[in-house]
Amino acid sequence: MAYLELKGIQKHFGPVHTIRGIDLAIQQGEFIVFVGPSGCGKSTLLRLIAGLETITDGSLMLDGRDITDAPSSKRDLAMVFQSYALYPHMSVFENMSFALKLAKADPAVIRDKVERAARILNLTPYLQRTPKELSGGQRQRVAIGRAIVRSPKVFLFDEPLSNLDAALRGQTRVEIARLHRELGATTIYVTHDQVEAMTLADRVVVLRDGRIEQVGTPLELYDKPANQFVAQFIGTPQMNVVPASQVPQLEDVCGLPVPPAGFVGLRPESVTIVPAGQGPFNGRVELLEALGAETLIYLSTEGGAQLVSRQATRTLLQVGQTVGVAIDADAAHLFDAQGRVTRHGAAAPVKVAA
Amino acid sequence: MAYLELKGIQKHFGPVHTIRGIDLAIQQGEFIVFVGPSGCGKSTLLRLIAGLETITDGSLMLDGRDITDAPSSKRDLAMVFQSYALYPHMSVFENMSFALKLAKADPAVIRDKVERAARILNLTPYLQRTPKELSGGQRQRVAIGRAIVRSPKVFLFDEPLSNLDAALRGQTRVEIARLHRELGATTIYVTHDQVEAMTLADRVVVLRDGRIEQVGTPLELYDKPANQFVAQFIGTPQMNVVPASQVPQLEDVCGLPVPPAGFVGLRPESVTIVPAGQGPFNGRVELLEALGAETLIYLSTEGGAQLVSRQATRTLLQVGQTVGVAIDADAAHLFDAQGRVTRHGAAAPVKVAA
Amino acid sequence: ATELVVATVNNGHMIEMQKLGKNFEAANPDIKLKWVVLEEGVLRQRVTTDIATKGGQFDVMTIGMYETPIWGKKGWLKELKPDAAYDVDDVLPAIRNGLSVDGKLYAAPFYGESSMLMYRTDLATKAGIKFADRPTWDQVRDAAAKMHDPANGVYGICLRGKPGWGDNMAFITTMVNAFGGQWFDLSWKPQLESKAWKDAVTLYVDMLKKYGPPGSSANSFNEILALYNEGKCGMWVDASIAASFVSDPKQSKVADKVDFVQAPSAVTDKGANWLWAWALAIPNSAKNPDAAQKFINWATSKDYIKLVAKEEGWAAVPTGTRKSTYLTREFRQAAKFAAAEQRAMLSANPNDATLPKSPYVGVQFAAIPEFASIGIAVGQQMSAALAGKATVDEALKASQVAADREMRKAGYYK
Amino acid sequence: MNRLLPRALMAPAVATLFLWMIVPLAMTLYFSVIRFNLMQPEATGFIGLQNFEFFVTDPSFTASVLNTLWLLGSVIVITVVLGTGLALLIDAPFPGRGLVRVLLISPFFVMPTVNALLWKHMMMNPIYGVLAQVWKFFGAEPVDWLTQWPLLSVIIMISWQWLPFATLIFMTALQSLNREQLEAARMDGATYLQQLRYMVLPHLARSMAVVIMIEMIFLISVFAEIYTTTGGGPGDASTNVAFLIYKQALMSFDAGVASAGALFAVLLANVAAIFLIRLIGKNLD
Amino acid sequence: MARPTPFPTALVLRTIAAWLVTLLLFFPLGWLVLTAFKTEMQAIHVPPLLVFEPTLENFTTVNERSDYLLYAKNSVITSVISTLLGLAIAAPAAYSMAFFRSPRTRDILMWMLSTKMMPAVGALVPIYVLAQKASLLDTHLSLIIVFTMSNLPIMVWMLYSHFKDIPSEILEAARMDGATLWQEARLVLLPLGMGGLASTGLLCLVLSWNEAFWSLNLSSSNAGTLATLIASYSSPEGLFWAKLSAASLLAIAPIVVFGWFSQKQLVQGLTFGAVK
Ligand SMILES: Nc1ncnc2c1ncn2[C@@H]1O[C@H](COP(=O)(O)OP(=O)(O)OP(=O)(O)O)[C@@H](O)[C@H]1O
Ligand SMILES: Nc1ncnc2c1ncn2[C@@H]1O[C@H](COP(=O)(O)OP(=O)(O)OP(=O)(O)O)[C@@H](O)[C@H]1O
Ligand SMILES: [Mg+2]
Ligand SMILES: [Mg+2]
Repeated sequence: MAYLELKGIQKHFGPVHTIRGIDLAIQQGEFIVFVGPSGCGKSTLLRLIAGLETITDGSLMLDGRDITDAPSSKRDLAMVFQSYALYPHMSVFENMSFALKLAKADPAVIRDKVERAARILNLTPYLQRTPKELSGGQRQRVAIGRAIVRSPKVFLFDEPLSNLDAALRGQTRVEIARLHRELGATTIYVTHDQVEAMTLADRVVVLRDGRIEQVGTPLELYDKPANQFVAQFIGTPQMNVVPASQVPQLEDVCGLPVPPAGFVGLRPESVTIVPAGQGPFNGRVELLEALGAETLIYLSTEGGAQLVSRQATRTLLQVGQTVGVAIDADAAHLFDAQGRVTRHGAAAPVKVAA
Repeated sequence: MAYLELKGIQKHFGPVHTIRGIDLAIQQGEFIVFVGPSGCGKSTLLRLIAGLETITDGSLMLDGRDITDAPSSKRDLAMVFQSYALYPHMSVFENMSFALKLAKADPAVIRDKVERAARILNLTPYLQRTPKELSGGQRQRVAIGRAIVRSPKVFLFDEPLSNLDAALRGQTRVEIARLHRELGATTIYVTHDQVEAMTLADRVVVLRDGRIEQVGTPLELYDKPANQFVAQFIGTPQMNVVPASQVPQLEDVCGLPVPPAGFVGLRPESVTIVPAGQGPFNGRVELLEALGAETLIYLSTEGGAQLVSRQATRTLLQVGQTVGVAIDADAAHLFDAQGRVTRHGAAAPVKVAA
Repeated sequence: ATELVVATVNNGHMIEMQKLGKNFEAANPDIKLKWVVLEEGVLRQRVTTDIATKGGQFDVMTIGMYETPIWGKKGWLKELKPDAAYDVDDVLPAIRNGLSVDGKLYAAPFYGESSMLMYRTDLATKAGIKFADRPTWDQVRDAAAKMHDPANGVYGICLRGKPGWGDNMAFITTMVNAFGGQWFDLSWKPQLESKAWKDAVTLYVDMLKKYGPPGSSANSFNEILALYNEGKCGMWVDASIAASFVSDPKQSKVADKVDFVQAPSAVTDKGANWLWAWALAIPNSAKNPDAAQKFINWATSKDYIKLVAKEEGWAAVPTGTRKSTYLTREFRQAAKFAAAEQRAMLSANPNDATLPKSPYVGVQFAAIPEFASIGIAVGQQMSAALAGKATVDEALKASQVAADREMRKAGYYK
Repeated sequence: MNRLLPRALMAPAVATLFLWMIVPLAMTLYFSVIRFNLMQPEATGFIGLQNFEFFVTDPSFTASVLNTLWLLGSVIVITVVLGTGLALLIDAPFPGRGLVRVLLISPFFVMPTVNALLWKHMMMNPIYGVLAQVWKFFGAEPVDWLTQWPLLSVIIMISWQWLPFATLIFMTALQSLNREQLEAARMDGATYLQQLRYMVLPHLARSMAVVIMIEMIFLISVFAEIYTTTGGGPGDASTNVAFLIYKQALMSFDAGVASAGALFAVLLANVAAIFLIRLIGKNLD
Repeated sequence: MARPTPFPTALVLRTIAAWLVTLLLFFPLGWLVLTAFKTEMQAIHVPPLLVFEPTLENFTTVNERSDYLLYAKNSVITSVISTLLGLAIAAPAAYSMAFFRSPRTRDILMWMLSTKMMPAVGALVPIYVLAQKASLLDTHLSLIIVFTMSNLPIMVWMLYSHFKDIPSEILEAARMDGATLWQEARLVLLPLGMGGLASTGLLCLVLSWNEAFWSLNLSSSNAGTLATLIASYSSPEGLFWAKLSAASLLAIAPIVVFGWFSQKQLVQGLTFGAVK
């Protein structure tokens, strides 16, 4: 039986219907990541699980117990709020030790745990400051610290790393993974960061408009999106999805079974630049983005399609230049007019080295 | 002459010395990105420029005028606060139109501009809501909207996209770039996102502990970091920087002039996996991260060095497996014991296609 | 011990009684006194609410001549049965009458007062005025005109103007009485538009407007006392108790320059000066009526008066209750107002206070329950006239309407 | 979240207040339709709406309603406007702020009777009052406040007493104004006045609503000050509904008419409250 | 070297303005204090005396005439208990309304306030009769009940308004940290809502302290508060200002002193930096 079970959860804010029926079963110790566009209901869902909002309809089971109406303080969850929600009148140390103090932990243990968390989060020099004397990222780290000093049944993280620099983010992500391994606590994690979603999740839940679009392991979602929305949402830069009519070459040349009025989905790495005229069709370079290790090339094709190509090298191309566009037809996903997938492209090649 | 000039700016918060002497000259219309670790003083610097904090020492010139003590309202800057600072009693529309209303703009013009900004930011359905009825990302978008409806002399963005999903973030980033092109307003932009920094900036300013570490174009910083800090800060995943002693092969085999007690810096893409024994040295796979399009392989070498390798393919490797590690010695950066660069590696290869 | 709760007014005499209470306690060790001392208006509300709802909070109540006959008739008060030593016949007859119903005494007078005219001898001499023992209002008006000297901060005459049946109406009623008026005729019809009222009120308003101090419509006893003690008033017609204050050098700047005559008359001197007594009574709901009777016997006795005299001197004794007080030589010597006061007290008769026959008891009030609200309503009209917000005719007309309304509601006539 | 919790927390307040309201209300309703004079309790019996009729046909009735509204309106306006100003003035630190705060709120500590006596005698007396002396000092004719401006005088006294209340509440409320919002407004080019208009005042809106409603409730039943100073006069120039009821209840002891008057006052208060809540109610949540 | 700060013109102006207004508003009260130390004759002197030889005579008189301490004790007992009791009942209600949104909140608030719409005089007879039937006349309990009930709506309103300014997420965070309702109230709500609680408490204390109507009518010799003491000094016969001032000063002194000490608490807990 599932550890945490959401059954037909609905939430109305007055006239606004935010969560429109969520069914989800989470196993004990699982690491679940919620992703979805801004405003799709991720935070609301976390808050419902936490018991901070009343559930309009549906029920919530934790460990076999119906907790739909249980008070938050009795649920034994730890949460990192998207807005931090620090205690403004307490120092960082007090913020982080508050839960332990309430649980009547031994002061020495508290001290120990808090100092450990502070070290992990690079907060040691700030333990005596109050929240208003901290930078945005420091505040966010305090919010994380407040959760991770505890050993709750379930962790709820709401975009916990959004305000951290890349290095710290990587480091903290690793710590969260380690914490999860060590405590084995069921974790629900909201993020907009693809890397976090891909690396942390046992399963990723893709939400849209208060409904679940797809649930699966990260690579399942990447390789086998259930529909155009998921396909475009997972992976960055986005998968190119263009009306099949704009790239008739795909059907004509490669013989792909494109559905009528359907769409073709191509990951940026499946689109490569060749000298003009050498690919199945030509395109014009609209924009170049050099990211250091790789380069994104924005193209508009003769058929009117907008495509992004990604290459692991620098380029000498100029905006406005005409280039040939080659496509890895094997990797193309096909969607019908309603956006449902009709064919999954082949996954990225596997390097067999070593 | 520079448009916005910071001369020896210092800031103390009581005993805390946050900004420790910043000299920076920004040209009119430039797009400057501030990056740096959390807590290094980015927001404080923006707030000093905005006139929201008094400058402890140093002076600030805008367009030839000393504005060190000018009130914020007279500086004609627009700012997106890291914490949003929305007006809680106003609807989204009112929040966004406030500045224009104060400037006595024509109501029709206001309506027009706000609606345009709302469209860009996907906020149109929420114009009549108040901030507390919005999701985190929606709030952040309102904060952006509040700034971009104006045409100020200088834009100040403090991590404006941190709470947006990847798709929206990409889209908004493009809009900000377009806005910058169209208005030609000088822009200072704080971000932790490498892609934003690389794609938006004319010049990137790397801060650490209230001091400037390096200023340059994105690729300059990527290719020619002045020191180990910048090298590691720019690029994700981080550049591998290991004590030269842990990879003696570099000096021995490739003949690189490694300084005594120095460090070697290698970008993850310069580290490749080959069958065991075939590279200059072997390593053990510690962790595998499949990000969809690419895979990160965390290795520990025989010499004790921790390396990350990045490859654009999936892998069949297993954690614990021993593999050979090949290194692109040309691309290696070398640092002396103090972290100063002594040799820049070659930049990524250029694809000459088309 | 029995706890005896005594509700009383915070006038000087009662405060003295409170102080001397320990003598009573010493003599009656089984009785302990508890005091509730309140300002007059508040006390009246308190005791009325309590007695009407049979609250039983008080054993002894201090009430006035207005309430006693009303409450006595309703049987709310215990009849007082003082012992022989008390010498009921020593009590001034007018007072005793006012506190009795059908010959039964319902409250024992603690002190009584009348009203008189106080004037400044120095100003009078300067203006060449000599007051008769009972001057007429015309004379008073002329005197006021002569004494009036606002440039030097002296106003010819100070009179009550603050609305209230015990405030401006107490005074105005005596003035109306002197002009031959009355509140109600024998069929209980209000007489407020009669000539007597018009004449009296016209003179009152005229005189105060011309020769009175500013702010008269908010003045009552206290306010005027302050003015008078500061030497701001040439004349003042008010309660005789004032005499002891204005001639007390500790609080008055003009203590040695005051003299007293009877309240002015006009058409008649019947009812020209009022009669009031604060008296002690036992409500029917009292918890300790016997102890209460004991206390009243003590507090209103001759011995009590002597006790005060012994402690504070004869000038400070409660007056206006017993003939014997005025017969005491020491008192006559100590209080230079004694004679004037005694005459005033003797001349007032609550049962026959108006020139035409009246159906009610009381000099400056009519002892019927409805009077309070009528008095208040009329008092307000008078203050409006005084402040110039209405003419005298308008004010009297409105008063007549208000009084008529009340009487009709109470069912005196249809 | 436990759905019962919010109700359980509210229950004691609601239950006790309900009792506190319903019992006197029921009794008052009963008294209002019977003949009931404390001085004549034996004359009783059902008389329908006569008490109401008697109350509303009182010659002072119209004036008293108008005076009540005037008093209500002016004191509320004065205290809210000045209170806001004062709260803003002492919001930022300056030497002696602590003392200033204490002195400013002190008038609220004065009992209403004392307040009235203080103003009547020591301040507004046309002969020896301090104001008269000030007027004289400037060579002006002293104002006879209570006679010439009776209602205004009462308004001044009551405003003096309630101003600290408003100031105190606004003062505390101002402290919770988020500094960053003001900064954002400054960045948007708002001048000090515009910050006041668009940030500070809206932030104070809820407190203002609270102050206005509470003051309304208190002011509609003010009578001690009137009783002590003008006695409702001259004429009915300073009689308000509460004083009219007071006269019926405790000067004429007609509990029946007073009850009718009290019910009328409840009605009046409700009308005022509904009007005000229309005006400011949305600021409450 | 830090840059020299410019001359703080604004600060000087603010200081002067604030002090001017304050002295002006405080003047009547200050005058009362002065008068308390005058003799009755000095009190009504024309022109008013600013310089005089202070006397304690009035205080002596007040003390002789009435048992000041008894009244003060009654005042303290009734107002403190009723304020605490009121806070205890009002705070949960205000908390509930401020942090658990309900469409009926506004109606309940209005209804609560409406219980105060009945003029006190109108309710006098019913309450008096009830108190008498319950043998509560002249007891502390009756006054405490009346004070508590008549202040309750105001307390709820004020606390509601103050609590509303606290971001609910901070309380939610405490709940997530496992705080029970009581811990949440004590450790988070109390420090953050201190200003509101203090000003509400202070105001209600003052209102109870100054309440004259009910204390006059429901108490006599045992439970009378300082407000009833005052009523015995505004005498209709005899001069009274200096004594009245002295009595008033004695009556308000405890509460003013208390106000001075509690004014530091009037600072609302700042929530800056707590939430985005
Ligand atoms: N009011 C203050 N008092 C004391 N120290 C402060 C105050 N405000 C900020 N600081 C400190 O100054 C440093 C710089 O803060 P700042 O907000 O500029 O950082 P930042 O670069 O914006 O960081 P982040 O990326 O986390 O937002 C931080 O270490 C912070 O703790
Ligand atoms: N109190 C409220 N009243 C009305 N609508 C609300 C309220 N709170 C949230 N919403 C709406 O519910 C939707 C879901 O909000 P939620 O905060 O769960 O989004 P989210 O997925 O967390 O978004 P983000 O990534 O931007 O944080 C949003 O469209 C938001 O506008
Ligand atoms: Mg969210
Ligand atoms: Mg920052």
